[in-house]
Amino acid sequence: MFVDQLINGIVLGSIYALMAIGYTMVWNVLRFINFAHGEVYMGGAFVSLYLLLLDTPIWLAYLGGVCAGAFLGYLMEKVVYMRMRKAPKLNLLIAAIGISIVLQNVAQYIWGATPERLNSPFLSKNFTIADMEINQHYVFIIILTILVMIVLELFMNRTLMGKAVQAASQDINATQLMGINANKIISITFAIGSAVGALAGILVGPVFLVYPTMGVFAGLKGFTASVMGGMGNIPGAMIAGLLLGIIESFAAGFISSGYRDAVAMVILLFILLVRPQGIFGKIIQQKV
Amino acid sequence: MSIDLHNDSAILTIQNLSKSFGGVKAVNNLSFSVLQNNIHAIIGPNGAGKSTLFNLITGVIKPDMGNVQFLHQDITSLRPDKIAQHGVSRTFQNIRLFPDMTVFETVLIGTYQFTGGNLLPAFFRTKTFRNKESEAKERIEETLKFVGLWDVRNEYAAQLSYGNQRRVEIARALATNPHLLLLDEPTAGMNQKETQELMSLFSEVNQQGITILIIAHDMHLVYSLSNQITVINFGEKLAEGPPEVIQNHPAVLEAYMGRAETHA
Amino acid sequence: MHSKKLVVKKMVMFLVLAFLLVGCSAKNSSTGSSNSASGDTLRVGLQAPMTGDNAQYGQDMKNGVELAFKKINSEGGINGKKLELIVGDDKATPSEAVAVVNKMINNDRVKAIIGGYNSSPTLASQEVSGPAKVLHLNMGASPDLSKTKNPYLFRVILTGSVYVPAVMNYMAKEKNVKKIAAIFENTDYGITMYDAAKQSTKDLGVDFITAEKYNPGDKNFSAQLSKIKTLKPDAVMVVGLYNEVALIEQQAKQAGLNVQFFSPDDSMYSEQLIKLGGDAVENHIFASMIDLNANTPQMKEFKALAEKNNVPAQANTAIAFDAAMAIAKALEKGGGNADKDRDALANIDISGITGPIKFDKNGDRSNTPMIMQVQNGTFKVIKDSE
Amino acid sequence: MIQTNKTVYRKFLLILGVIALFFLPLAVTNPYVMYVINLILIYTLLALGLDLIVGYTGQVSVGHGAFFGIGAYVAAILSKNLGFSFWVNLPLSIILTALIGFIIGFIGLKLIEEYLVMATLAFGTIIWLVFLNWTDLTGGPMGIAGITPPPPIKIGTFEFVFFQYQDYYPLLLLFVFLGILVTRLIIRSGFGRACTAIRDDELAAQSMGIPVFKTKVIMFTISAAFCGAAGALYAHFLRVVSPETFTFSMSVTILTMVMIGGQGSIAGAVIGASILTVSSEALRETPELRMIIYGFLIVVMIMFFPKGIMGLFQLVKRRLQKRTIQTPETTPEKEGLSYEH
Repeated sequence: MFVDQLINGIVLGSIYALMAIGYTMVWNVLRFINFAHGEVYMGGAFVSLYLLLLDTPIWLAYLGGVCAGAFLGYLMEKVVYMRMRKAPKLNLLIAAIGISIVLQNVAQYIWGATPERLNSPFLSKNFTIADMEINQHYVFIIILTILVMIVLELFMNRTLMGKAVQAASQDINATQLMGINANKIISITFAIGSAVGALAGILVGPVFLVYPTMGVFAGLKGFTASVMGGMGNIPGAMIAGLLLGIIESFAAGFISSGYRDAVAMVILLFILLVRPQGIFGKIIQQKV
Repeated sequence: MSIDLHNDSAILTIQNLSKSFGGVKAVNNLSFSVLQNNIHAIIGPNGAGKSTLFNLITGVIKPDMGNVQFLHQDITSLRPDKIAQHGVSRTFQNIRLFPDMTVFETVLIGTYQFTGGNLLPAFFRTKTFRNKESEAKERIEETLKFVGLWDVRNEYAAQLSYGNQRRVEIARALATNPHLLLLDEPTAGMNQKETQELMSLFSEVNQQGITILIIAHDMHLVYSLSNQITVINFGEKLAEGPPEVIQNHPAVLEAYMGRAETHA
Repeated sequence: MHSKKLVVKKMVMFLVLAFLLVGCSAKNSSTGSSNSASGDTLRVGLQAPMTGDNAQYGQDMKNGVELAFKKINSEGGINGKKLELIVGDDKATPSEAVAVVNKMINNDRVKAIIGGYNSSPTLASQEVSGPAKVLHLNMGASPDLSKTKNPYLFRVILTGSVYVPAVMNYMAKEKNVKKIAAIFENTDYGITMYDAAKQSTKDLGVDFITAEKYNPGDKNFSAQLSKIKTLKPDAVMVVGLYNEVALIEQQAKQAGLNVQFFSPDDSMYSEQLIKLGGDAVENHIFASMIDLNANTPQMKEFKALAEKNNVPAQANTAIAFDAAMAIAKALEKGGGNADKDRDALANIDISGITGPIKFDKNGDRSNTPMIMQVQNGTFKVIKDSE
Repeated sequence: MIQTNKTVYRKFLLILGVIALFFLPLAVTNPYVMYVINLILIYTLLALGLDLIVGYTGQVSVGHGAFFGIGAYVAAILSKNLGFSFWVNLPLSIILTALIGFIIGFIGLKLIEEYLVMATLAFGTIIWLVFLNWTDLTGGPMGIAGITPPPPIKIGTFEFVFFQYQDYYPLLLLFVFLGILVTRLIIRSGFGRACTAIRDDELAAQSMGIPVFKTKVIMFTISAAFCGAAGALYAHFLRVVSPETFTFSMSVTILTMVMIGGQGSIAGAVIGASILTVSSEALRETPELRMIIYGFLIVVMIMFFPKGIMGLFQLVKRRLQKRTIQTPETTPEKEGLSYEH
């Protein structure tokens, strides 16, 4: 039971970590919470599902979903957020809530509310280690998450574009002065964050199904993880995501499964009040 | 308030005040006193920590070290609203008005501590409440006439001319019935005439027994208006004294005037 | 400051938006707000989940009722009046059910209501339809629906107190299970079905070793399943709808819990179960009141009709078809008078796709269920009804 | 100021209109229309409550659906388990919701902007999960049905029974008027002005001696109390409560009402509640379309008209006034801030 919950926790945690990256990256460049990030997660999964219905090879369908997610994030930014650069942050947040309602219901309008299962080549197979059985798809999720994290770290630290994104997170205006196109950096950030978010949705699709409101709680938990890790702190978000998944699984297993989702919310409240800079810390812009 | 206000006694005393932001020392071990009924000016180059000093005095930010005493009371750890209620009022470097309020309403906010607060009396419109309210109205009328805004009292404050917006801010600050008025670059961006008018307004305010602490860039204004000047640079006190002394202080000339001239 | 141009631009945009909203509202309300039914139509309401996790059921039921109405209307309607269907989405929740039944009764003036599918919404909404004297023929499984003392409430499916003993008997006698773990939906349906199952264990010599709950719409059952796994049961009873049954069995397989799964009733009898569950739902056993492969004339007629109208012939489609036929018969006999309609439905005796339709004094049918199993991705009868 | 004949005349008309509104059921025969009107009244109360904190104080909450739920569940539980009547449940609901509102406000209002939004969201979700999972008390997903209607009001031999929707209408209308009255009193008081000052410029307000945190918490508590009252009315009116009514989307719906009607305006709250309730009932058959429109409206409104319908009216009005009347004595009419009566 302990090991079972630990594995479940790590799998969930991987998903939360992937989601948290999107929140944290957008925060870095724009200092606001892209509330509609959960809908990118949903959108990516739906596009993959749709591509599979068209008999696309499974890997291509997955890739298509990731690209669609990236495009969705890019679109959100271009159509709405970019036109609101001078608006109060709160207005941006409300706009994001609006976008998320629109996307959820557009998905429901197109694909219906009935949950569908995304195919996975691994789902029906289990590894047997000693007395334990571990599903292959779970292993796939964990491996892919680690891979994404490594690639992201390399991108941020080893490429020019990554460095520009990092510079933008220090001070977007200064970046602009230095001749880097700030809008381009913001677009890239949205696209990358959203691609990772969409990947999370696609990975979850075979296990917890694909349906229009799937992004709501995943988004909340990804956000919780990003706050836990310290807003703007990418490695922090990854570790916090894993931690959150594990805590949640144990709480569900040993306390009550009905309050599973409440665990993350309580942690979120607690962190916001007690340590708003997150466990791993990063200075949060104060309003004076 | 009946506090013994001797002339020449310190109304505000700042001791060893320090504040740093992410390693940069905005205010560093600063000490000085503002005497009763003075017009005390703070000067210094841009980024010298003048506005930070005001924010520290009014409690908007808390110092890392040191303390602020107002009328012999330690106000360092008090909230800004408590400090305002003690009798310290201020204006802001970038005018901060309430965009949806008329001039009258804006100034009314300044009387909050005398009229506002309790909801229940307002609900039942008790006699004391109504008395207080009409008192406040009278005082606002007085203040608005004093600063010369009575005619525009029903216009939106944010839509007035720049000079008049400054006046609204000053009227609002005066409505809190302060002992000490902090003015953060009140004449910035104004023409000669407007500056002159404001200067005479400050003198009148001062004559009513209100001590003024003013940040200014306009040297002419500083020298002709104030009777005490503190010069700060890099958050530290560089010199202090009456205008005649500061005018010829070598360190000031070097650090401040020299740079000001090259910039000009 | 706003320039004049900007204000004009904003006004125009605002007007466009306003028209959009009003237009959409008007278009939709025009169908429903013309009050009492006009002379030549009779309105019947369908209370069912049309959106959300249970939307598939609502769609199936809608298809069934529409088929029946089409058939009746093409044969001349009842007493010269055409039947018209008013669909109300109860979202499988009690408060929406009350709201939507309210609307159907007061605004659309329906003569009868078919549905709801879920027990809790039906229990809540019958408190509105009862005092309004509107026939309410529901498809909830909870035994509590027999205890409402609402004379206008009838049930087209079998009650849980018939389903449960049948399947428990089978599991104990044929499958020789002794230790059963239960996982059920935390609603009237799940709780009362579990209670009924627990009562039947006394005579059968089986035991419930644990009872885990979940909320409708849950997707992650790993906590409950790993608890169950450590107790090593002979079988697991799942009380739930197809989404949950499919996910639970899928996740059980992933966790290495490979035992016999069964359900007390046919709430998961839907193609969607196979689609979502795949291999994981293979061998699932449940009690059912209908077999879509039955070789009866009624079933053949229904399937032909479904095929002609391009509608998937699902279990709930067939049951809703029967419900619609029964309601139509009652309305024909009662002639639109509330009490006469009720008496007509109470004394009805017709043979439908789901067998003879007769109601006892509680408004329940007394047919016996058969036992079915998922085999090679299809639903097979493994024990006929007695 | 001396009241002119015109304002006396206007006041008279207003009172007449208010009285006339009570007799609306005589004109409306369709019970369903009555039901929708009653819903509008309940939502108006919610929108008024949320507007106090969003529109007048500038603190956004997406957890007010939970306060609505607490009010409703308190009334439902008291009615069902203890057999209390509506008249006992209503004050208890208000007090308890206000108390929880105070606690949440006290914890959450220390946070700034989006952190407050996230905290209220977390709070709302937790409350919803409690409704859903505390089966013994709340009935879990089944909710609580069979809540008793308010007891008949007896005046001499005359008995007023709450049975049909039109019977509830005067009661609900009374509470809406009470809500409007309380709102007006609050926003016209020094306390209300202080809230507006906080909304417009927190730092300037605090520097003028306004205790910002305390003021916000008091307003948040009052705002929650409004939702508590609406909840108790809702429970006794619909006579069934279940958890999914009080999810995040309820909070968003109330917020949308405030945003579309126009923040910081009583008329805006009424307009917003009416438009959204009517459109949501009209779009009942296509709920996803309705939510798409909601979402779209939220985005467009916040992008282009952050002050909603009333803001637009005011913009036009201000322009018209500027053009026609040049006399300095005119006071721009503005909800909540006009000082002279």
